Amino acid sequence: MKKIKNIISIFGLGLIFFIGCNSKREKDPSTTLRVTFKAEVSDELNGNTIDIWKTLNYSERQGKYLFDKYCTVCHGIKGEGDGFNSYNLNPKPQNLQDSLYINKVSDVFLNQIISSGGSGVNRSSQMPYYKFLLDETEIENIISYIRKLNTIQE
Amino acid sequence: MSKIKIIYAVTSILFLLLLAVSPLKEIFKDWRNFQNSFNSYTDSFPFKVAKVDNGLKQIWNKNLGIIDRCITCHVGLNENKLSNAPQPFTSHPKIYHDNEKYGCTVCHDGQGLSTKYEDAHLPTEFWDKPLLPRKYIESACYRCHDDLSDKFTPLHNKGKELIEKYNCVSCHDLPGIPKQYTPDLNGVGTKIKNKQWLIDWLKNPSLYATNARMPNFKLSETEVTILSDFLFSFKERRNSQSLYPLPEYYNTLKKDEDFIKLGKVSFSEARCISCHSIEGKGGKLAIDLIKVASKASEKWIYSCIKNPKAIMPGVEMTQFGFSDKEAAAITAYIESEFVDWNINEDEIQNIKPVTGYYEKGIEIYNKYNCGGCHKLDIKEIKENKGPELTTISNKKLYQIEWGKSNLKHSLYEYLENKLETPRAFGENTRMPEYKFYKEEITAITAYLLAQRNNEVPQNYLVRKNKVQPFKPQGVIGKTFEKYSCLKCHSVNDYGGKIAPDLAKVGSQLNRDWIRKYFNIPYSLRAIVEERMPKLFISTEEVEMLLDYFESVFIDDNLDFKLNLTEKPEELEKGKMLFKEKYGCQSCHIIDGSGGYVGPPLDNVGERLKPTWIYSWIKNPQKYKANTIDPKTGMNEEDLLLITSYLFHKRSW
Amino acid sequence: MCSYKTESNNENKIKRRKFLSIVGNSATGLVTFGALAVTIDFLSPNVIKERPPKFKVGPIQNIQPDTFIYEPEYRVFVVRDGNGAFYAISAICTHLGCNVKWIDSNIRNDSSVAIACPCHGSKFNRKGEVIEGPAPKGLQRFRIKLSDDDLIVDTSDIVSEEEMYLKV
Amino acid sequence: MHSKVWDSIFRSKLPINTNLDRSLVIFNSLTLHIHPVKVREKAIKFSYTFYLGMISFFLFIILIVTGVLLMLYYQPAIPNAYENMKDLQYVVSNGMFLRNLHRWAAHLMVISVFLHMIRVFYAGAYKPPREFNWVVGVVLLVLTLLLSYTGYLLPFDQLSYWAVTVGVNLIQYIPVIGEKTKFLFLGGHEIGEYTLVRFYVLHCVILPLVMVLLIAFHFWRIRKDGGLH
Repeated sequence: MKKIKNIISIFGLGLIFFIGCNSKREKDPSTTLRVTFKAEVSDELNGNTIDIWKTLNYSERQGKYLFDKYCTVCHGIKGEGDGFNSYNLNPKPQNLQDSLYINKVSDVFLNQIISSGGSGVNRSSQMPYYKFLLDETEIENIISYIRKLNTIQE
Repeated sequence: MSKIKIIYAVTSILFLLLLAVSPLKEIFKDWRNFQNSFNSYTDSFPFKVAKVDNGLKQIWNKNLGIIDRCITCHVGLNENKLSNAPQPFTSHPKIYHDNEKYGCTVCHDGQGLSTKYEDAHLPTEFWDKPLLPRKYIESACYRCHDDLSDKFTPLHNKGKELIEKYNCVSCHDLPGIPKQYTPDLNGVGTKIKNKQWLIDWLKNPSLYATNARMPNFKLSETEVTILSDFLFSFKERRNSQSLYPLPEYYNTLKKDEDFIKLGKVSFSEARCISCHSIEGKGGKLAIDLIKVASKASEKWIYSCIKNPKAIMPGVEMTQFGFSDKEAAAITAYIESEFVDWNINEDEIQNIKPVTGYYEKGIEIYNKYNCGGCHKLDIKEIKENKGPELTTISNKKLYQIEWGKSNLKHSLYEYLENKLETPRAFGENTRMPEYKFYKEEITAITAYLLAQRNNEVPQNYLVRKNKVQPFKPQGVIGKTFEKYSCLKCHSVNDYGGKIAPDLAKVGSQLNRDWIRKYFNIPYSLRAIVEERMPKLFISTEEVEMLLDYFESVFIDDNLDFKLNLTEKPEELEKGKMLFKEKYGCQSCHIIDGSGGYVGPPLDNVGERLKPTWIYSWIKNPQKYKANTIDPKTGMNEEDLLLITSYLFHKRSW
Repeated sequence: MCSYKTESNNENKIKRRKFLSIVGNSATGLVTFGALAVTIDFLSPNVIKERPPKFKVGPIQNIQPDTFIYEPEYRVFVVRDGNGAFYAISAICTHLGCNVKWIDSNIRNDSSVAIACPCHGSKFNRKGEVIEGPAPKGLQRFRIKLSDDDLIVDTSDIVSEEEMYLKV
Repeated sequence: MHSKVWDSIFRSKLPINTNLDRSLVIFNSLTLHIHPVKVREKAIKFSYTFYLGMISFFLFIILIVTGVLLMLYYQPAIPNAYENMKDLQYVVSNGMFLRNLHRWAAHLMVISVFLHMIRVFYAGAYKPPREFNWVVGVVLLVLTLLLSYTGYLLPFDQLSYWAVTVGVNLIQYIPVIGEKTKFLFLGGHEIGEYTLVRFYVLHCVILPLVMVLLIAFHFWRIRKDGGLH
């Protein structure tokens, strides 16, 4: 019995030694420094309030960039057909947030109207065509963003 | 003896168990789970997806030094049909690079060697580069590319603009960022009208002007007092250049209404608000003028209007050709309008300066590296820069001063927090507070994360030709500088981005039109706020510039003959094409109706040369890379008809 | 271990001791074999830093009929014959592994010598069959596939002559 | 059992019945002859030595076996060394098991050698005629520590880098030869490719070789100095 006691005591001592050596550096859970932003204002740079990194995927983000550049002058930043140039147009630009409209049309139709313009699908020729400026992927990206338009706005 | 046998039996079984642990662990590894569930997941699909054969997979690129095992779990990466599948099976969006060739960590960072979720994605104790968040992915492009357009890296480019705007390079070394103009403080005592303004400004510049670029240094009460005393004592201008004396009749006329009205007219004719804002309305190139009369002395304002470059060396403000009377009238107008009515001047002039303010002032001035932005010609001023940021993205986490903060995970978290609360990392940090918006912080961080040493081999680098600076010599150079043309205009991409590029202007515009335009500048696009100011430029200078445009800013490719028709019925055809077929009128005003996006084309034949009209319609992007005018791809016949139609739109 | 005690007469004790040694011995045996297995498992790498067996040749337009391209890294000829069919043959001589050379640019004829080995003079026709020389058999043929307009050669998949063609 | 092959390997004839046969087995075996033919039971009592020397030796054997296996996956070159560690961790089957076995055995060996020394000290076993074996033992302890230390650099991560930086800078303080020794260890002025190769050779070839020789000598001296009597 004495032997066993010896063994246990030595083993125990060794264990304590090891635990002492190996104690991990303490890690705080991420109680970060981050204080809430004082100016929780709307995105001044982009003119909208959504966090595009959370709500949009890659192709939709690419689409957003292109949409903001080429489409917003007439269709408006939110796609409601109220861009600054829309007041000069007759008929008015399409409201792309109109879910009745947007759910009705197919991707193929949208692709056609963007690439071949309004005249390509027997609508107002005021919508110019972009098939010589944007490539197929870019148009697809724009469409995927348009599809997302009515879901990302409150 | 039996005891030994027991020990023998027990220890050998213990050994067996010990040995069994490792193979068992092998079998139950995460990635095996993922691969199995991928195979069962794809069974539920209507279309066929290739199954994965179990086993570790990796992308190995010897030249880039990359071993990425991400594809062990992200098995559906190149399967286009899986774009809506949950992670880790989602396919990669279409991009310009083949991931089998370049690997994953080249762009995404993270521990490519790892096959465990936590180690591969999250910050761990021994891996400094956790997965880059999606929003910062742009910064990875700059490992190979050196200059990408907004189309590819909008956030990064925005960050660069912000870093330029806030003049970060005055304290931190950053390559390729020009230093912004900041006023030098020689003779600031003669510029500032009252000390209370200086004190308020030093306490918190953004309280005085919301778009002030100067950050809040969070100086203490005493520091502010000392510094204002110190600065107020500089009454001498540099090189003993003194301010222009106000004309004698100013004092008698300054309350006169007609005189003030003259000032107001000149003020609006010169389009001051193209650059200056008034209560936030107007241009963003220069300071807000709303309370300027309470800040600067009359004499200083008058001198500034007369010859800004003489009293503020390096300033980009145009030297208008005002007469003395006009300048004085504008001064009177400013004095009558842009006053801070709340300031009480009597209270403050009585405060006595703190003893020893000069030495203490120098100390504070040096401590916060005020000299980085504001020149002051005394020899005690020393440069006291902050850490250089040239290779900030290469920094290892242990090289960063974390102070008392408990954030030790990743570089981007550090940068975000540093930009937001600069003084949070340790007592001795000097960085002032900028009060950036969240998006601005993200943009700047994205830019900083791109600042790194080249780690990729030479043949992977994509380098763009650097923009050649445009610096004409002689009289032309002096004129360009006098009117600060390159603040708004650019020449072959060198210069400001506000106004059109001038590199081909000689082939683009008619001489007569430019001459008229110098005289009565107006905005071509009605909605653009920042329009060309009236420079009050002399006729000789105009003619000289026009000669220069016609001899230097020329594109030989635009020098060809066009067979334009003049037949009315053909012009009518061109009109129909313009209006009906190509829908140009939705953006351009012609015959009094049309859109505001492009410039009005009513008198376009007067303005533009026919070859330019022709070439522009053929390929707008060739002449202005980021124009939204869509390339129509119209045929030669239509092109000629429309060009003829537009060319005949002129009043003479 | 080295001391010797007079054996106890208690039979139960002997039985128990025997049982214990059987347990101990078998466990030790398992440990030994297990250790061996673990070691062998350890020694066989799960990932290898080698180039993948498949490689992309590029779009089919890159190769005109009756021409070939040589892929030096994999040592493979990708040939398109007069009928427009593609096939891929190895450029490693079956004799002693030298790189064979395409000597005749006119490769229309099936029976003529098209490929020769500079080391020992083996000669092959354009399908890789031996015509002359020390080489014991024809050059290896790899499977060639088409995916998304790209030709892909799989050097781990060696096929017979009938299977080697890819008709487009 | 009695074949020519058997007899050529094991010299003693079976069955073993007499004490002479038993002693012959001991004499004729390389490993067993370290022990005397006859020992008093008291001399091999557990509480007498705690088998600490034997445990250390056993750990050393484990270290050699696992070490050789690890060598098969290790290249002493700068970007590779760390990647190889990661390979062991993530993709080599049982790689982490063997690596941990090597590491823990190394830690345990340092401890057991140290405890062994303490035991010898308290038992007074360093006194004449065993004083020279004590010296050999101390050298073995130093070698054990050196092996541990040189092994520390091989993963080439931040921990090892700084541990070696500190350690080598300690050498610098040796008068006269300090600078030179540091230079020799590092194969340069700072830790680089050469340092890694040098530490690798020390860890895998030179130190183990010396260790094996000294251990053999140490064991032989135990017999000669009259251990286990």
